[in-house]
Amino acid sequence: MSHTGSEAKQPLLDVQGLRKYFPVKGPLGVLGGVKGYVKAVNDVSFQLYEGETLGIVGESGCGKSTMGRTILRLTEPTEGKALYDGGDIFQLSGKGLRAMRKDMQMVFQDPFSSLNPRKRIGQTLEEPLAIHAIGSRHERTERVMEIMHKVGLQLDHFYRYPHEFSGGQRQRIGLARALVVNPKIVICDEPVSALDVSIQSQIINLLQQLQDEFQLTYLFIAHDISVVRHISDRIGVMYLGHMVEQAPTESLFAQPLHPYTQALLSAVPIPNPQKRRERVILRGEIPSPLDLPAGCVFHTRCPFVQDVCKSMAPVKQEVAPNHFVSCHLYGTERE
Amino acid sequence: MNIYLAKRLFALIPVLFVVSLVIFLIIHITPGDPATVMLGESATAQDIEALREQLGLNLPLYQQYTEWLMKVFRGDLGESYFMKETVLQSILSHLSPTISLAILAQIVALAIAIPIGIKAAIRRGTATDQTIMGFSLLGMAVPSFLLALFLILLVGVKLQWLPVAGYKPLEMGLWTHLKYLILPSLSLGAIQAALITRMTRSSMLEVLNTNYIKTARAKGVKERGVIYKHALRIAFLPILTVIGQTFGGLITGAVVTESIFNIPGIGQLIINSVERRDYAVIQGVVLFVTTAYVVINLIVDVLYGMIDPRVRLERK
Amino acid sequence: MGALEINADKVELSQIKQTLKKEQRRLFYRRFLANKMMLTGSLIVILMSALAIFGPYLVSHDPYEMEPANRLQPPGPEHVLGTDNFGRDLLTRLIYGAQVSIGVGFSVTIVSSVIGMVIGLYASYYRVLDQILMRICDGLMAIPGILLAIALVAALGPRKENVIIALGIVFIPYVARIVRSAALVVREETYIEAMKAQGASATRIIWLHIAPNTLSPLVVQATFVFADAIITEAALSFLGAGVPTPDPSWGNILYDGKMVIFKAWWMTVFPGILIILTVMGLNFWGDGVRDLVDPHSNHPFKRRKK
Amino acid sequence: QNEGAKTETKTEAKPAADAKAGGELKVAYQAQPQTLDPHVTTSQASATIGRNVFETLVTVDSRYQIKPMLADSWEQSEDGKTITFRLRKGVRFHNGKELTADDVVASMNRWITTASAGKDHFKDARFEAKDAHTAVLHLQQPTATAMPVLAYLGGNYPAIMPKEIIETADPKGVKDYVGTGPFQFKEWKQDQYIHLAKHPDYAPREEAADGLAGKREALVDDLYFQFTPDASTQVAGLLSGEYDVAADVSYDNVERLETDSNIKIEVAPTGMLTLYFNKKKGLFTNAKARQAIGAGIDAESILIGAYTNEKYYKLNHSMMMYYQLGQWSSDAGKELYNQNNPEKAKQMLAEAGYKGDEIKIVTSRDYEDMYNGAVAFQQQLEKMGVKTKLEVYDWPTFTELRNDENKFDILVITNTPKPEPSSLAFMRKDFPGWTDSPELDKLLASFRGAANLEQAKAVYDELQKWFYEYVPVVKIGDGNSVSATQISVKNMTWLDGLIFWNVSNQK
Amino acid sequence: MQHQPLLEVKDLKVHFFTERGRITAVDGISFHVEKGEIVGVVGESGCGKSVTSQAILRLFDEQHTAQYEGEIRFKGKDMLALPTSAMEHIRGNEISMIFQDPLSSLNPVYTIGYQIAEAILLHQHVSKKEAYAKAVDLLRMTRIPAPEKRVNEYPHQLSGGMRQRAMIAMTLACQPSLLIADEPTTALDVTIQAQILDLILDLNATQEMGVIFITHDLGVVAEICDRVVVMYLGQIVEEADTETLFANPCHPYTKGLMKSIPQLDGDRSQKLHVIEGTVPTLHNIPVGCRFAPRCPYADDVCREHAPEVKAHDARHKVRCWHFEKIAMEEEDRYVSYGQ
Ligand SMILES: Nc1ncnc2c1ncn2[C@@H]1O[C@H](COP(=O)(O)OP(=O)(O)OP(=O)(O)O)[C@@H](O)[C@H]1O
Ligand SMILES: Nc1ncnc2c1ncn2[C@@H]1O[C@H](COP(=O)(O)OP(=O)(O)OP(=O)(O)O)[C@@H](O)[C@H]1O
Ligand SMILES: [Mg+2]
Ligand SMILES: [Mg+2]
Repeated sequence: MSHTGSEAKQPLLDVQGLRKYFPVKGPLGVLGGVKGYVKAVNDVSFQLYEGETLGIVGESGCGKSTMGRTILRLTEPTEGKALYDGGDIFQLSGKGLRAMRKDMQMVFQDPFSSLNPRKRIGQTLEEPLAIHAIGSRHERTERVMEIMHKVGLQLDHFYRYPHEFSGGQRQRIGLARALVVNPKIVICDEPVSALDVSIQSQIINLLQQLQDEFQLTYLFIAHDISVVRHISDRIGVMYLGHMVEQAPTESLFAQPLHPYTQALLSAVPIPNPQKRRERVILRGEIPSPLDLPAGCVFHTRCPFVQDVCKSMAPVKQEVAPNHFVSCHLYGTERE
Repeated sequence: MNIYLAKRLFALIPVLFVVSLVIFLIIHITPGDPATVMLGESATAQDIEALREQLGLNLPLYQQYTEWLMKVFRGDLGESYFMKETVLQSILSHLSPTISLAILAQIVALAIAIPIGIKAAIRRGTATDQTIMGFSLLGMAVPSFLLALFLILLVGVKLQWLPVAGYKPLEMGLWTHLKYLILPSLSLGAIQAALITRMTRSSMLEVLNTNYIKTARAKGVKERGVIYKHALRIAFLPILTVIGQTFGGLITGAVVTESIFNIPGIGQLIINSVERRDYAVIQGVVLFVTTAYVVINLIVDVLYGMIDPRVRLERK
Repeated sequence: MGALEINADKVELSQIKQTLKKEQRRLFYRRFLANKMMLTGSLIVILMSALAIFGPYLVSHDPYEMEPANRLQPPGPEHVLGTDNFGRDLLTRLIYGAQVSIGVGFSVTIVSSVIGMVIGLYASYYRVLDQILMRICDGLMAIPGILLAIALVAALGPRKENVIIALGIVFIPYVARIVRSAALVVREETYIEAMKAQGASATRIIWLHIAPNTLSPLVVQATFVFADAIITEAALSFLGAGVPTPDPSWGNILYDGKMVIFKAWWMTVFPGILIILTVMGLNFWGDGVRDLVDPHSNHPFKRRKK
Repeated sequence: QNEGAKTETKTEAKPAADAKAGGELKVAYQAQPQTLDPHVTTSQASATIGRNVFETLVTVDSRYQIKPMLADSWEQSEDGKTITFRLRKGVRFHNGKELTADDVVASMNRWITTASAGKDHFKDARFEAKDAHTAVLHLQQPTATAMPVLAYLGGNYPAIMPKEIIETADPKGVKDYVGTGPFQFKEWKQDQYIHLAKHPDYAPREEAADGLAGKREALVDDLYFQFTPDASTQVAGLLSGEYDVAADVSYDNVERLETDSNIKIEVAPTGMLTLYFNKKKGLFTNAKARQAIGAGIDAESILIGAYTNEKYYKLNHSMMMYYQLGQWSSDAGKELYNQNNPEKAKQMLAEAGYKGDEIKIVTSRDYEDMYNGAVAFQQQLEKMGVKTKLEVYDWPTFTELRNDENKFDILVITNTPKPEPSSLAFMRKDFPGWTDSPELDKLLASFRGAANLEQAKAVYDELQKWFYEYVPVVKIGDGNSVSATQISVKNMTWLDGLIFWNVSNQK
Repeated sequence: MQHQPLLEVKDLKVHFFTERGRITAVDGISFHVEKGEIVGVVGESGCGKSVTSQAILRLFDEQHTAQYEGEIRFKGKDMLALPTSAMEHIRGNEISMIFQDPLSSLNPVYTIGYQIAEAILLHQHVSKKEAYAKAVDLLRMTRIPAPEKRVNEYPHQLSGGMRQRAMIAMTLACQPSLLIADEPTTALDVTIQAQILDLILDLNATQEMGVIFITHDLGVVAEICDRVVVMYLGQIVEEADTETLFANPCHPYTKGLMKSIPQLDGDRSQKLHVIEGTVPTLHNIPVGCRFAPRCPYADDVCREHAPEVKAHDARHKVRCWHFEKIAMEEEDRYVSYGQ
């Protein structure tokens, strides 16, 4: 969990200017052309360093999952680069893509729906090995058992079906599936939000333990800020497809810069009745991702909105070391 | 809305093309042709050959097909080989019995099915429910032609309450018209009714389990209101789909019933035309029927949108 | 770590597997037996199949042997269910007819299920293919099934095999539709995405992951096809285009029965009862299967989402 | 042998005065014809319906004597090569126009060139108008069969229509049905009914009605032929009073009808059940094999299979129907008919070189008697040790397949009655089965070439002998069809089809 | 004089008939709500929170699915004994309910205006027009922008937050004296959640409305509730004032729950506290204490004998054999974030 001096290091994954637009079709379908675009991810850049956890927070629908899925090429990006291991992931195909997928795995939000209900757990876990043709049958079984043991599943679970497990156990299976091929990067897309509080902590501890053990790098997507804070070294805050702020965890909490981040942090309820915080209540409606407002996307709800916000999109800038924000409030003058 | 309709109708074109080609090929590889039928029982091979020549049935298949297709594009379905009318006239004259029958059968089905389906859903698990479901299973298992025979024997021949067969157009009076259609629509409608009863029940049960029904109850809506106002409207959606499909089926395929009750509808026209190898009519009718099928389902979709705003065709 | 440990567990594992399997089986039987519909349905279907398979060994008459002098005898000691319009023993013909009718139903189901499944699966996976295949299916569905069957039988010639092919073609689009719509849902499931994220090929995803999940709607649909095929064959025979004589099928016995309906009730009533019973049995069975595979009847209330 | 015809076809000519005129008659008829124009179709249905509208030059009475209709008289020249017809005067078409020789010439010349019957018997013959009311038929050679064929009112009959209608006809038939008959064409609702109405200006002949000849009078105002393809529907409709007449009741339903006191049953000859051999290809190119089949079959039991009850068939060895025996009788070959000797058949088949190959029997299901007869016949063939396969098709397929020598060995067909032996289908070279016998050619030449029918009859014995030697077909027997009417329907008779004039409905 | 709480639930049991037999989803619950009081109900998923709340309105089908036992007294009347018509009068009028999932709880085929107006028309004698006008007012009150436009929209046309607010507007239509809010904010973002909580607090203050607030977010509880009921597997395991509960959780489950939540100001280098094991299903409820299989304090007594609810003090009840011991423990945890 070293998150200092990362500038010196070469990033493991370098995402630059990622955009993902979903075309919205007109009433004539393919024939009628495209009516507009849902700009799910809009010019997002970040780096991921080996062994660290980058947390991504943001409200529902702001493009967190789409970002994760695009990096894994589960949907094709509209624009941008993702440099990994000397190559651009978005240019890969065939063999290269497969090899990349061995290194980069995903843990899904809903532990139940991400497991094939008709496959025994053993089969599900062996499948990635079969796909990448790793080991003999026998070896695969051994490998799977080893990993099951690691994530705290019993061996007799090998022959069970997903529905015979509790939510927490299912998420362990999802984790095991991601880890079975020895990946370098694991993208966790809200891995605990479907779980109960008492189970959630089990999984988070497990994630941290495995990270230590295998030197894993996590891209940890969630909307629960306290969870993200607990696990992440750095945090990126997303709003409507944009990465509005990005900073080391401590720095972000100590000094949230973007008005949205401020509102977000202040709105998180604290389980302490004696402690009331001044909440920043946001007014105004969330714009539809189909037609984003001009200028800063947050200006419709921003308590500090200025004229410039309505016409000009802010640029990402490093306000403090490693603390980036896109907001006119911190504008060093531009032309 | 209009664009949507246009799109749906546009999508009809490839379907019609496929259908016409399939049917064209099938009927042309079928032995026998219009000439054999037109000339009567003891015609000789030469006569048949000669007539074939005259009717253009000796041309290569692709040529016959393209010629036919060109004509259709010009809106001309051609002329029946067997009957002294154009294909369009044949279709129109055979259409009204079919439509009357379909509508009546559908009414019979709905009038029976929806109330008892709802009853079964409300009383689920009770003897009432089981009886209704038992009957509906039976209804689905009885082939309509068996039911038709039974009705003819019982109501027509034995009791002589209703005529056993035939068709009288509406111009001859509503009752005369209906009298001839009651038995056929019963035998057709029974299966529909069975199907719709089951649909109603299950879809009603599903809806009754939803949260918004709980919301309605929590608001204090009376039970009747909950069922008829809140539940039925949504429960009706899958039923509507079934109605669309079966009604389309009724228009196109009451073949057996029409044949038993001797109703000169589209089904009869198709069967007879196959028997007469009346190529022009078969192709024309199949085109028509396909269009009708698609249009009916389109209407159903529009209705669907009217009932359920979530699928409304255009948002703006 | 743990390699030794795991090896020690190996023996145990196969035991666990055994007991688990046993337990699964026991659970299945329990649910099966608790499922009265399924039980009744299975009973009827098994009975009918037994009739078709073993029946011919039990009867003493020849299904083709005619005795014109004995035509249309009512049920009696010599001919338990009476004789038909050629003086053939009706019971015998019904039993042999079971073979034909159920055979046709079964073959049609297999043909249409297999082809329909392939079409449905691939259509659901590839957009362009979907457009093409579904337009064809639309077309086939728009043509009244019975007409299509009649035309096909007329074109191919009146043979049992052709009746099967014709009915198979009629039912393919229905199966394809069901499989496709189930597959479209499955395709969007996260576990399919998970498979893609693992780098699985399309073939692998389609056959190992999507296909098994479309099986239960497919099985339910297949029972309907089975039932429908029996009825449609009967209707075809009823219109004179079904399984050709002198081979008996329930449908063509009915067809002959219709001709003599005013004289020999037994020729309509008995095959009619058999058809109704079989179709009902199959319907029961289909409903039962649906209950059996329905995850909601397993957990009677919905899972909590998100 | 003549009683058959007498008893079955009731020809008592009831004075029309007895009958209450008016009302309507609804006839349930199984098949809808393509056209009522008999020049272009051989369909029996077309004839039965159409001959109420169209009339012919001459016709026959119940004893098959040729009688005048539109022609008052006719005479044949010495050399037998011309026949001169004098037309009745004052006959009007339904369109009001008076019948003239021009109409006759136009109609008859079209018939001669398009109808099979015309082409067969009147090769290169021409009609000519001599004056307004005289038409002359010029024949290439004397034709004994000319008059019987012209007088025949079954399928393909020589109907007389107005010239201008003939001129606008196309291969599918005339565009309008205008005739001179007692009923005029009103409406044809496809697949529902044909509506004929009394022709008010019809001028009947003076002679008493007899068979198809004599006085014709429309006693009902409206005559409906309702098409009811389904046999049980016909019966049910009759029982429930929906129809007045069911033209062709299926045999097994008769019993039920007989129990109903409101219903009368009529039996009339329909045709002969016949086995046609493929003489171009296969086993039955050998006459021995054909004879073997003749020797082996039990006609009676096939007939029972086909017609269900002895009331509805007649064993008859003659080529002609039983009701025609008055004119055409011969005992030749009687001993070879209905031998019922499977052993002999087996032996003969062996001699003919039968090796156990599959014999393909083809028939159509559209006709109950053909189909049922074929099923019964197949059973008997099996008994003769022949391996068989029965193929049953719908009529159009059947008519196509039967023209292909590779598609069958034996056809089971009901032959429609013909006015004279040389019209029988199995005598034709081009009809399926393809009879090709030099002996027959000779016989036919002398039969048809005879100056008149009386002389031709002398050849009949030899023809019949040839029939049993060459065995172009095996005749199984004559069949009847059953029609049923409400008792209110009076004076329904039959001759080559039901006759609807002079019929009243006393409802 | 006897004090009569707004709502008093006494030994409520709810049984369901399922394929695998009868299950008891709520097993002997007793609690009360005073006028103008916000009572929080917390517990893991599936512990019976929603069932309890819906049982209060008798929303389960008593013929087929469910069976109630015990007493639910609302303003003194036992609602379980009331005829359906009387219940229909209470529902929506005196007791209103916000359901867990706003999308599935609004009828998709009617406009929200219609649905709100319906609630008004059912219980008040006003014209349709007035009802609609009132619906607009209510929507405005819940701070939906452009309410005149929104009344005519269908649920699917609204965002999650707006739907939830529409739902709230509907429940407030008749100014109920008791509001049951079943996880009204789970589906929402924290920023929107904050708005909703504000609204409920506001109404509670202005209209003296009693509120049962169901959630499993302890943070929310801490922010708005006066009193808290903690449930585990169909039973109440602890009940106390919010302050007391957070200051001194006595039941091991409550304790564990609080500890396992990552704190916004907690020490990130520490591992999170974990409650081992999983919640048993209703089909195999452990004998003895239901929490015993997961409880670090459990001993043989716990595993064999089910504990009763005991009063720790006047405002603090616990269902545990060892609560006294646990309460005595040095409370390191609370201190650590009390700061
Ligand atoms: N396949 C798609 N087609 C069109 N739009 C899509 C598609 N997938 C996602 N979107 C849209 O893109 C936007 C971002 O979605 P995404 O799922 O990435 O959000 P998220 O931040 O992960 O939200 P959540 O927290 O709810 O998971 C949303 O507006 C969504 O509607
Ligand atoms: N209609 C029903 N039939 C049978 N069992 C039910 C029914 N409704 C709920 N249950 C069961 O009752 C138990 C309690 O469910 P409930 O919905 O009250 O949980 P909850 O505490 O609201 O959980 P969540 O936080 O997930 O909403 C669960 O085990 C559930 O499965
Ligand atoms: Mg997401
Ligand atoms: Mg709940």
